[in-house]
Amino acid sequence: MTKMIGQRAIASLLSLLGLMILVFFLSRLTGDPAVLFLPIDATEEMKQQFRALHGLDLPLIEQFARYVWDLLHFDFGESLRKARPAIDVVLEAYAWTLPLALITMGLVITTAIVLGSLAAFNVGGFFDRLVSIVSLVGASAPDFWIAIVAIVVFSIGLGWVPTSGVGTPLHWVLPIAVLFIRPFGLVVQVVRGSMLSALGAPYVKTARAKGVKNLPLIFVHTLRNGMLPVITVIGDQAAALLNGAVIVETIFGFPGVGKLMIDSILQRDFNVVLAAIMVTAVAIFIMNILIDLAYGLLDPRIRH
Amino acid sequence: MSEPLLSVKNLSVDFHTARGTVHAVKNVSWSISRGETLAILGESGSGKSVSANAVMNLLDIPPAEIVSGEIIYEGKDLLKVDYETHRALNGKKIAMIFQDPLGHLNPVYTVGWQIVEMMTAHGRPADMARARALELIKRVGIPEPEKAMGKYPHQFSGGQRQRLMIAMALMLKPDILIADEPTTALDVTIQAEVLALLKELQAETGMALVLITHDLGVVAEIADRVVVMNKGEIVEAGLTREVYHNPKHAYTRKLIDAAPGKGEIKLLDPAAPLLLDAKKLNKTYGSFAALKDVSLTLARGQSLAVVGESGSGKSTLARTLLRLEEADSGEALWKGRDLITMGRSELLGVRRQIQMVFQDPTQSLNPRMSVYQLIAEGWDIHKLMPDKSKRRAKVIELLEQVGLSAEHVDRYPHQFSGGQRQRIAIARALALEPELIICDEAVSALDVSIQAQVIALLDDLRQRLGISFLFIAHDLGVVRDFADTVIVMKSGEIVERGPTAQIFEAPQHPYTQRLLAANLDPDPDVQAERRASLTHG
Amino acid sequence: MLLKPILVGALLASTTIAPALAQADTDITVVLSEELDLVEPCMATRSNIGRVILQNISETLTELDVRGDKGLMPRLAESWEDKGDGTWQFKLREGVKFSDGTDFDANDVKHSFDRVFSDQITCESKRYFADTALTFNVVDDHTIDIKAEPAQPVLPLLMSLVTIVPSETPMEFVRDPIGTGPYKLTDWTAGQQIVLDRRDDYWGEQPEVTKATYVFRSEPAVRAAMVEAGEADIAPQITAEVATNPATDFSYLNSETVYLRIDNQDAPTNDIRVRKAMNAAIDREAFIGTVLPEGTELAVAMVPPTTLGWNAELSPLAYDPEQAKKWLEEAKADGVDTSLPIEIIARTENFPNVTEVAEALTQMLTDVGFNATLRMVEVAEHEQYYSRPYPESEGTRLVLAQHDNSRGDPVFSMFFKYDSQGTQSGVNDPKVDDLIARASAATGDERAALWSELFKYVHDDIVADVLLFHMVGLSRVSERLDFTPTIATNQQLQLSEIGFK
Amino acid sequence: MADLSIAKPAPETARGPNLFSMLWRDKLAFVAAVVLLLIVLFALFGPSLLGDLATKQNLRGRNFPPFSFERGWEFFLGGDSLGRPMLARMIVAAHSTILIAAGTVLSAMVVGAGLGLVAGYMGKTTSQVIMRLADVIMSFPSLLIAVVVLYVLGPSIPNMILVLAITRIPIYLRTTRAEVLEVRERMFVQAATVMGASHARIILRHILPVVAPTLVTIATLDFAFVMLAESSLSFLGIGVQPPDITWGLMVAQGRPYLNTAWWLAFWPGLMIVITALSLNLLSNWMRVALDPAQRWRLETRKTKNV
Repeated sequence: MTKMIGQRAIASLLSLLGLMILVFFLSRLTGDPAVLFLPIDATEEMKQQFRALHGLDLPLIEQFARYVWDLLHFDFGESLRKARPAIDVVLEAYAWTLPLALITMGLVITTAIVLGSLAAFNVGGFFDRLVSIVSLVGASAPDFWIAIVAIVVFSIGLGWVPTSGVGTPLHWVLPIAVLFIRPFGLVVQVVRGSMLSALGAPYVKTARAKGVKNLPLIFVHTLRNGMLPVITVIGDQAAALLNGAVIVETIFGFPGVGKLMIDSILQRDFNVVLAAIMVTAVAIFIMNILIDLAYGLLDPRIRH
Repeated sequence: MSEPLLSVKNLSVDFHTARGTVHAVKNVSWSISRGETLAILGESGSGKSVSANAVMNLLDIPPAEIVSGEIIYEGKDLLKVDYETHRALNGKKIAMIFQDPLGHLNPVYTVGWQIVEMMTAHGRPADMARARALELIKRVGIPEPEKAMGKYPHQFSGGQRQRLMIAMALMLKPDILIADEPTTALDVTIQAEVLALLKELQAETGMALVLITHDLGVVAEIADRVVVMNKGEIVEAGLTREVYHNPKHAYTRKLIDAAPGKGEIKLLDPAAPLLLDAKKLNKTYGSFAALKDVSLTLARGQSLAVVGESGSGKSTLARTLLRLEEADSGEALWKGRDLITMGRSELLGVRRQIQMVFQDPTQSLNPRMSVYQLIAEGWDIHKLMPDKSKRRAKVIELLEQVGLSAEHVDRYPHQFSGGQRQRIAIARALALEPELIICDEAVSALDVSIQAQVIALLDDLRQRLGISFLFIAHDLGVVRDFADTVIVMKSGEIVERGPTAQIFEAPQHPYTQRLLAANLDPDPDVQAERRASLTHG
Repeated sequence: MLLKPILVGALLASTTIAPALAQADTDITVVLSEELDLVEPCMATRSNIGRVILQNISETLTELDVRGDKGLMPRLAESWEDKGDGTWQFKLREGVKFSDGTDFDANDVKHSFDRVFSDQITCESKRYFADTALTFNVVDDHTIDIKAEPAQPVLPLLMSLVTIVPSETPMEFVRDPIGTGPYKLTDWTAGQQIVLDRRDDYWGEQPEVTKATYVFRSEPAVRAAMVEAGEADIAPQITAEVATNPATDFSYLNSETVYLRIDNQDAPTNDIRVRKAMNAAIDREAFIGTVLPEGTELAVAMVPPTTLGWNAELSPLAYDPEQAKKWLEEAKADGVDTSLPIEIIARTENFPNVTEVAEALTQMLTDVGFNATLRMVEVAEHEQYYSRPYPESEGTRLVLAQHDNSRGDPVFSMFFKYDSQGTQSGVNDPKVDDLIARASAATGDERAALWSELFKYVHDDIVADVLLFHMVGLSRVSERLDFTPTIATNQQLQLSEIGFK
Repeated sequence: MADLSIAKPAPETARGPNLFSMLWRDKLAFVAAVVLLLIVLFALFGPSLLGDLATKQNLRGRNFPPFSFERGWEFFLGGDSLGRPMLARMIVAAHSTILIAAGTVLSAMVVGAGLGLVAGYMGKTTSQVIMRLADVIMSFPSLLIAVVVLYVLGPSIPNMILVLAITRIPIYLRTTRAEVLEVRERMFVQAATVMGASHARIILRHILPVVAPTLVTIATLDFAFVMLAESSLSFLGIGVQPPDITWGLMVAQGRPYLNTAWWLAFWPGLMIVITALSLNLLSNWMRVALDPAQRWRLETRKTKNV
C-alpha cells in the first residue's frame, strides 16, 4: 500500500512538474499583466516599473529559473494584483472550496446511491423512469441559468434563503443545491447502470436462492460490487468540484478557488494561477489516493 | 416409494424475445423423495435448469413466463405462494448450489460472512450461525476453518469454493439440495471428491438431491434416477442403470453412444518425419514455475495429446510454442529452426504453418466479423490468394470441409451454435494450410454429441491432409479417442509419456493412475465397481 | 504540509457568522460588482477601490463638487494660491487626525507624493503627473509649496486625485490603510467583505452612517436582488434589465463616454467622407431605451457635459443612411477602396449590453455598405488593439471603447485620445496637437475656450471618430436610505452623503 | 449458464434484430431519435434558409413577447434584445452549436481513442507517458486553455472546438485504455496474433470495433456536456463570440433578461435540455441495444409491459 502511494506520489509529482512548466509558459503567452494592472492611460515608464518590480522584464527562462528556485523554498511568489503571497490567497479561497466540494459530493453520493439502486431494482418501472428523467433534465440545464432562477424563486420570491454570500449555513443551501444537480444526474445514472449489471451477477442469484430479503439484497450484496465502477465517476466529479465551481462561485459571491482562478487568469495574475493549480492538483492527488484506498476497502481482490 | 417431497407437474415456461417466443420447457414433470438423488441430464439449450430455477423462484419474469404447471412442496403450490413465503423457503427448506462457485460467491464478502448469512437471513442468531458455519466448513474438509471464515472467495481453489458453497447450502439442513452442474468446471480428481462429499452429506442428512448435469459420468456416479431432457421436453425418465443399459428414446441412445473413450486406440506411424523438437523449455511467472524442462517431439501426421489438470502448465506449453509467451530458456526446433529465438519476419512465415484452435469459440472468434472475414483474414495477413474473386469459393470449400455450407458465409459468430463456431475456428485454421494445429481444450466446452463430431472431423483432417496435432485436454476419454501419443503433465513437469495404449492400459506414474481412476465412466455399473474397489482397497 | 492550513481555514470559514443579516439601523451594506484586490490609498483612482476608500478612509487636499456647481472645493487643504512660476501654495487644515491618532501635517502630504512617485510601488495616481516634475517645499506644519515643471494650471484639480497617508506609511502596498476620513477600515476578509466603521474623532461633520459593509457579487441581477431582499442597501452598476423599480433604481450620467475609435491613417478611414458615412450610418437614438437605458445621452465629445469647455453648439451627425451611402459612393468614385474589411473590436463585459450594442453597430454599418464584421475580445486583447502600437490589418479596425472622465477637465482625456502622440489616438493632425498643447497650459476662460474649439474641430471638421453615447449608470438604493447617486458614483461613494429617511 | 442459453433463440434461424424495429419498440428513444434528426436538419439547412431572417435587427421592436403570430411565424417564440426573431435564431444557432459539440466530441474521441489504443496496447513505458500526459491535461484548468487559445489564436469556432476538445481528450483516453487492456487479453486477439496479424491490424480490426460502442455511448453523453461547457464559457465571456451564435451563447446573453423577457434565455436553454435529454435517452437505448446480454429488455417489450 505504502509502495503504491509512493509510486503514485512520484508519478503525480512528475505530472505536477509538467503542469507547472506548461502553465508557466503558456500563461505568459497571454499578454502583459502590467497593461491590465495599470489604467489605460498609464505611462510606459509606469508599466516598466511594474514589470521591474515583479521581475517580468527578465528573460522568460530566467523568470522560470527564479520561480522554480523560490518554489523549492516553498515560496509561490507574490500575487501581482493583491500584493500578498500567492499561496495565502489560494489557501484562503481553498478553505471555502473544500467544504463546499465535500458537502456537495457527500450529498451527491448518498442520494445518488440510494435513488440509483432503487431505480435499478425497479428497472423500467415508474420510479426508474422518474429518477432518470429528473436527473437528466437537471443535468442538462446550464447551471448559471438554474442558479439565477433559483435566486429569483427561493430568495426573492419565497424568501427562504439568502440570495448569495457566505456566513450562515443557510447561505450554503443554494450554492450546494445548484452544484449538486449535475454530478447527481451523472452519478445516479452510473449507479443505476452499474447496479443493473451487478443485480444480474451470479452471486445475486445465490443470495436469492438463500432467501435474502430485497433490501439487504440490494444494499448489502449488490451495492458493494456495484460501487466499483461508480467510484471512478465519483472521483471525476469530485475532481471537478475540487477544481472550484466557477459559475456557482461567481453568481453566489462564494469566495472559492474557482472564482479566484478565473479572475487571476483574466487579470494575468500568474503566480496566483500557478499556486491555485498546484494546490488543486495536490488536493486531487490526495483524493485519488483516497479513491484507490476505497477500491481496496470495497474489493478484497484488489487489496490482496 | 413414499409420498414425494417435491413434485413438478406439467411445467411449461416460455421466454419472450423479439424474434418470437421460445418454449424453454414444455410439460415437464418430475418429483423427488427424501434421501433420493435425481439427475436431470441434458445438453446446453435442453432446458434442464429451468424447472429448478422455477422451484427457487429465480426465473427473470419477464422475459420468462410460466405458462402452466404447478410445483408442489408440502402441499403448497410454490408457483402460487406470495413472494415472502417463497423467500422464507429458499435456503431454509430448499437450497441450491451452482456451477462456477467463484461467480456465485459474492467476491467482496468473506466466505464466513456469506455462510453465516444463510442463517441470519432466516432470523437465527449470529453466534449460533457462526458455530454451525465452523462446524460445516470443517465437515466439508476445508483446512483451518477459523481462518477460512475470514478469507474471500478468490483466496480458495475451485474445489474448495464448491465445498464452501455446499457448506452454505447445508446451514439450515434443507430438505432438498439442488445442484446445478456443481462439478463442471472442476478437474476430474476434484470432481470425484466433491461428488463423494455430496453423497456422504446426503447420507448423513437424508436430504433429497437434485443434480442438473450434462455429464453421463456424473449421473452414473451419483444418481438413483435420471430424467433426460432434450429441447425443453423430458424424453426419458427412469432408474439410472435401466436408462443406461436400455435406453428407449433415440436421443438417449445418441447421447450414450457419443460418450468418449470407447473407440479404437490409434498407433503412431514410426516412419513419419520429425516436425517439432522442443528441448528443456522453461517458463516462470515470478516465483511460480509453469514449465520445468519440458521436452517433446512431434512428427508429421502425429496427434500428440498433453494431459493434465488446471495449473499443470499444459496451456503455457502451447502458448510458449506459439510465441504468445516468451520462454525463459530452452529451444523448440521447427523443421530445424528455433521458434523461441526466431526473428519477426521469419516468425510470420512460421505462423502460417502452425495454427491454433482455442477452447472457447465464442471468445476466439471476433464477434464483429462475418464468417467470410474471419476465414479470409489469414490470407490478408499473409498476402495469399490475391485474386479476391476466388476467395469466396475457397471459403465455401473450407466451410464444406468442416461440415458447414455456403449459406453460412455472411453470418456472424453469434448466429451459430457452439459446435458450429468451433467448426468455423477450425476452418479458419485450415485456410492457411497449416502443418500443425495446436488445439487448446478445443472440444471441452462442447456438448458430448458435438464433441464426438468435432473429434471425428479433426481425425479426418489428420488422415486426409497429414496435419499434425498438439492436443491439449483434460478429458481423458477424448484423448483416448484422438491421440496416438500422450504426455501427462503435473505442476509444469512431464510425469509420464508414451503411446496412448500404454498410458491408458498400463499407467506407470501414480498421478496418471489417479487421473484415470477419477475419470468417470458413463456406465453406472462400472462406476459402482470402481467405488467398491476404492472403498475396499 | 499544505493540508493543515486548508483544514484550519475550512473550519474557520464554516463557522464565520454573517454580519449582513443583523445590523443596526444606521449600518449599511453596499454590494459592489468586483472584489477589491487592494485597499491601498494611492490606488484610489481605480474605481472599485475608490468607491471604498476615497473620502471615506483617505481624503484628498481638494475635492471636485459633482452635486452642485461649486467647482473645486477645499478638503484637507483649506485654501491654495498660484505663486507663479508653476508653484502653488496650499494651506492645510489644522486639527486633523489620522485614524491611528497621529496629526495630519505638511510632511504627510509630502510623504504621500513621495509614495506616488516611488519606484518601490506602482501607484495609479502617478499617471496624472506623467510629464510633470513636482518638487515639495514644506513651509510649516500646515503650509506646503508645490512646484510643477512645466507649470501645471490644473494642479489644484490634480490634488483631488491623490490621497493623503501618514508619513509613517511604508513604500509598499498596505493592507490596513490609515487616513483622515470619517471612516476607518475595521475588517477585511478577502473574498467576503470589507467593513468600515465611523470614527469618533473625525475633523468634519459626523456622517449618519455608522458602519458600512462592502460585499462583492459580479452578477447584476444578484446585486439588485440583494437590495430587494433587504440583504444590501446600495447596489451600484446594475443593468437596465433589472432596474425595473422606479422607487429604488436611479439612473445618472456616469461620466463614461462610448465611442468607436477610428484609425485616421488607415485605408479607407483616412478619407473623411468614409468617416462621415460611418457617423451617418448609425441610428444612435435607436439604442436609447432599448439596449441602453433611458437617460443615455448622445455624445458629441469625449468627455461628459459637466466638463470644462463643454461645447453646447455641437450636435451629433444626423442618422441618414442615404447620405452615408452617397458619401461612400463619392469616396469610391475617387478611388477609395470602400470594400476593405472593417473589423469592429469590442470588449466583453465592457459595459452592460456591450455585445448587443456592438452587434447593432456592425449591422448598421453593414446596412449602408461597409464590409463590417464584429470581433468580441476579452480585456487583455482589447488593450492590444486600443493602445499603440496598433496591430496591422488588411483594412482597418474600429475599436469600440468606453472612456471615463469625471475629473472635470478635458486634460485627462484629450491628449491620450487625440494627440498624434496619444496612446489611444487615431488622429495625426498638427492643429489638434497644437490646440491640446495650448489648452493644457492655459487657465481660466482661455482654457475653456481652447477646449471648446478643440471639441468642435475634432467633431465637425475632421470627424475623427464615431462618438456615440454618454452613458448612464444605474444603481439600486434601498428605500430606507436618503441618497441619490451621481456622476461621481462611478469613482467614489461617499458614505457621508448618505442619509436615512 | 445453462438457463441463459435457452434465452437465446434457435441460432440457425436468427438474423440480427432490426435496429429500427428495436428503436420503434422503445418509444422514448424513438422520439429522441426523431428530435435529434430534426435538430441535425436545422443545423444543416438553418443558416442558408434563415440566415438573413435571423440577423435582421429591429432595435425598436426588441424583446417581442412569444406566442403571437402578429409578426409572422418567426416571432412565435418572441424576439430577442435586438429585435431578431427567436425561432429563426435558434434554428440558425443549431448550426454552430452542433458544429462545436460534434467537432469537439469527434476530435476528442479520435485523439483520445487513438492515444488510448496505443497506451493500452503498447508496453508499460509508452502507456505511462501517455497517462501522465492525460493527468497533466486533466489538471490543466480548461479556463486557462480557453484564455490562452482565445488570446493567442482569437475567438472562432475552430478555436472553440480546440479548447473544448483538449479538455475532453482524457475521458476518451482513459476509457479506451481501460477497455483495450481488457480486450487485448481476449481470445480472438490472441487468435489473430497466432495467425501473424500485425499490431496495426490487431488494433484497428480487432480491438477498435469492440471498444467502439463504449466510445459512442460516452460520446453521446459528452455531446450534451460540451454544449453546457460551451455555454459556461459564454457566461464567463470567454466562449463563442457574436456574430457567431450558439444556444449556449443565447442563454448567456439572455440571462440579464430572466426577469423581464424570460424567453430570451429560456428557449435556447430548453433546446440544450431537449438535445441533451434526447442524446441521453438514445444513448441509454444504445447501451442496451448494443449489449447482447441486455438486449432482451428491448426485445420483450412487445409482449410485456416492462
